[in-house]
Amino acid sequence: MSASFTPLDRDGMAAWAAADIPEGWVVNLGIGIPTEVANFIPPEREVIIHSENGVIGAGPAPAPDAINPFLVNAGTQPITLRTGGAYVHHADSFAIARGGHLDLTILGAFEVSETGDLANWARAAHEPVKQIGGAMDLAIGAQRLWVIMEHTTKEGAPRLHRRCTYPLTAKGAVKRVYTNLAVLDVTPDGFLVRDIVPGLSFEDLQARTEAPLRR
Amino acid sequence: MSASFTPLDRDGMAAWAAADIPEGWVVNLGIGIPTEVANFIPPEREVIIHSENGVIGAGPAPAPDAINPFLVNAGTQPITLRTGGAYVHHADSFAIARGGHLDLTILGAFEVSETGDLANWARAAHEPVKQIGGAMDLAIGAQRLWVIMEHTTKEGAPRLHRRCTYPLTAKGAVKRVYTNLAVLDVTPDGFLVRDIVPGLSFEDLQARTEAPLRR
Amino acid sequence: MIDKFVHSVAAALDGVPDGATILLPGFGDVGMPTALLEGLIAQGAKDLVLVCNSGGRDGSAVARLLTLGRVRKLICSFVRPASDAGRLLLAGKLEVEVVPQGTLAERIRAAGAGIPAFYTPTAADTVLAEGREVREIGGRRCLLEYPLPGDVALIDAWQADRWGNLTFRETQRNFNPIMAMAAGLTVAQTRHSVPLGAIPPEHVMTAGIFVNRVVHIPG
Amino acid sequence: MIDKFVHSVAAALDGVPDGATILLPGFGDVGMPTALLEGLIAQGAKDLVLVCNSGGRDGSAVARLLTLGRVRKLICSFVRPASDAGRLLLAGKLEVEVVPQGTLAERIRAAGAGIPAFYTPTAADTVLAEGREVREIGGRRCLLEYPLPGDVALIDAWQADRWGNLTFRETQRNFNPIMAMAAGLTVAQTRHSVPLGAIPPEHVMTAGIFVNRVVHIPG
Repeated sequence: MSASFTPLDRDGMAAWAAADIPEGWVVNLGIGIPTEVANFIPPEREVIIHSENGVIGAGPAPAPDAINPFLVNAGTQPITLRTGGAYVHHADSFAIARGGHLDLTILGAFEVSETGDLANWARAAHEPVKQIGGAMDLAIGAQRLWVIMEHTTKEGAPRLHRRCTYPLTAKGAVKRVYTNLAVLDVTPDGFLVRDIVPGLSFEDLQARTEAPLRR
Repeated sequence: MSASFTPLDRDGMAAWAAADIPEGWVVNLGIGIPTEVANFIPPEREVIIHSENGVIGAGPAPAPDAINPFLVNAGTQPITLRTGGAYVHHADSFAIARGGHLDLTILGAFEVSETGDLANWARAAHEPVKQIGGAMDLAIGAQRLWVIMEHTTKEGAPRLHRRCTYPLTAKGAVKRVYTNLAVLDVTPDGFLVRDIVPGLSFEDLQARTEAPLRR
Repeated sequence: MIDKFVHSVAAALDGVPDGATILLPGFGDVGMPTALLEGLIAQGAKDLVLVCNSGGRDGSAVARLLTLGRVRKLICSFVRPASDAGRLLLAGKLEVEVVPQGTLAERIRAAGAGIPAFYTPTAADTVLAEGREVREIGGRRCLLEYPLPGDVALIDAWQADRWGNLTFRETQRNFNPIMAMAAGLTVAQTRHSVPLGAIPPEHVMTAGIFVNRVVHIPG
Repeated sequence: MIDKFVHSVAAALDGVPDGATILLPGFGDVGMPTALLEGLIAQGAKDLVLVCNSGGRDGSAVARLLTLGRVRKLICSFVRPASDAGRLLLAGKLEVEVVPQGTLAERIRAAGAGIPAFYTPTAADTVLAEGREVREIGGRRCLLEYPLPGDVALIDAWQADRWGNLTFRETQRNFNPIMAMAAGLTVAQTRHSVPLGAIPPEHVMTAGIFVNRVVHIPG
């Protein structure tokens, strides 16, 4: 029976998360799938997208003939600014993140633990070449941190763990995970399954997850 | 012979200090006589006056019919802004002071010690009602701190001491003192007399000073 | 649609509880949200902690809030002995914490910026350092200082739009931008209500994300 | 008359010594002072410490400065393994200190603001905390961080006047204002040279008091 479900694609995961973002929230979207969440928020629902290079109120990508080379997001992609948006410098921008002014941050991850630990910047503890960027600041500062990631690795290994095996980005920070198979809340009692793709049973989801799941 | 000199008045002290401020310096002027120093800097000599309530480039007082109620200095007196001036918020304004961006701060004082200690905010160590304001931040942050004050109290007691008797504003911060009788540098060897009002002898100045003087 | 405008000072201050810490900007009267402060007097919250540059001159709205006995503790950079604040303090009716003005500003900034503590050389060699943690950094004695967050910030703006983006005029700015970032509930009064987009994005001085409610108090 | 304009990039960079710490803003290419960076390559200073958000993409001016062997140490928030910076690091030819981006920005801000040290929760529970001073504040583990001042800051402005007042466009701003405040010698390139007073005083983004030299690099 486990063959009868379809994992979500990138758009599906982004749309799943986007549906849960209410109007008025201030949201930082990490590089990758999280950035695509913005595409699934209807423009009439006013959500304020923060980008850590100093943008408050990022809008969609510009038309190819309307690119402004002075206006990029944290992935250095050309963007637009929504009416009502503003610019700040880098210290003020991270004051927003660290100071708790983001209602929500969504990041990608390699692994998430049942206690909300996030591992998303390195696959070995002492890699000499470190790609940290702003993830650690964003992870510790937001009112709530959601993760979007594939439920398992390409090889099928689980990424939702009792304890992360990769070096941490932040401890106890993740509140919810959107995978291509399920939506899970991180609770004091571990992962709680909130939603699951049609056709996939709870038991089959558990089989793809190292940490114990609750429902 | 000691009767043949004339102590400087407030304007005289302010003018004495003003003559020593070169073009291009960024200067904070404390409340009282220091504020009046600005009146003796010729407008063509571009000196940038900082006021800790967020003014960079304060200009002279406005005409009575041209007062802008939104524009005051740190003494809450109406001022103007020089062409080229700018406004910042309070944290940025004190970043200027504490961060070493002022070439010069001039403050009033009760006492100055031969090691450059400044006492200008209280006459007793544990006065419950404290009038501190921004003096401590200004005193520790400036590239150089000058003081303008009467050489003695109204009762004739000296104010230039070996050690301050009043509680300190800052330690080892004062570089120069302009009094109504003399200009003195604070050096590693104590007070060095740089200038003295006409008709007053070094010995008579020493007689009005608790700390030993050099010349 | 995000719309932070409320229609009255009373609505702007709805829910301010007894015991709240209130961040109140202003340098003299400049940049002080007088209508909101009068509203707070009318609203009735008591046992307040008030963070404000000074204890205020007699007859001011700040002095009135103090003499009404509504403030338990005042945190400020100076108090005039010959003022209501000074007299209340000497009578043992008001707790006062006096903080150097730059440290006051930086502690408020730290609250908004998520900095749990910082060191500063300001006041390290003074009586204010007695009993405090002092650390020598780079050969200089420094005091450890903690953030000063508010439950409520009352803000005085020149322009505001429906997202709560604000501008300030000249020295009206003073403590307003840093206090707006440092409170759980940030309430602004504005001289002018402008359409969204009327403030150029480079010229927003306090972004709407820091502002919860706006009330329009025309000149 | 104060006039901070100099007539060439060479004059702007005159006297930058070997061993200098260089603050270099920019996020990708946006807000990076490319003409000054090319000028620094030509000027010849070596044994530099470079503070910059990232190690740069191959072919960039940053990567060129690195591959020329002119940088002893790079302080940044990330390095791509498949980049000149990454390869130099792995070959032992470049010392790299990787700092979380918000901490990097705050350390630069602290240098300009005269804050001798501060605590932050960022990275306190990560391998970056190994061997570092950790303090629990308000129930949260925090790292002690020190300022990151520069000997020289290279700044990319949109407009400048003869006092050195600057504006930036959109996300060109990024690290520019905080780096301009954090260096002993701050040198700006500007797209537009404007008369004193042309920038409204409320809209100055970096005040001229932080800027030592300006060179006009039209479009």
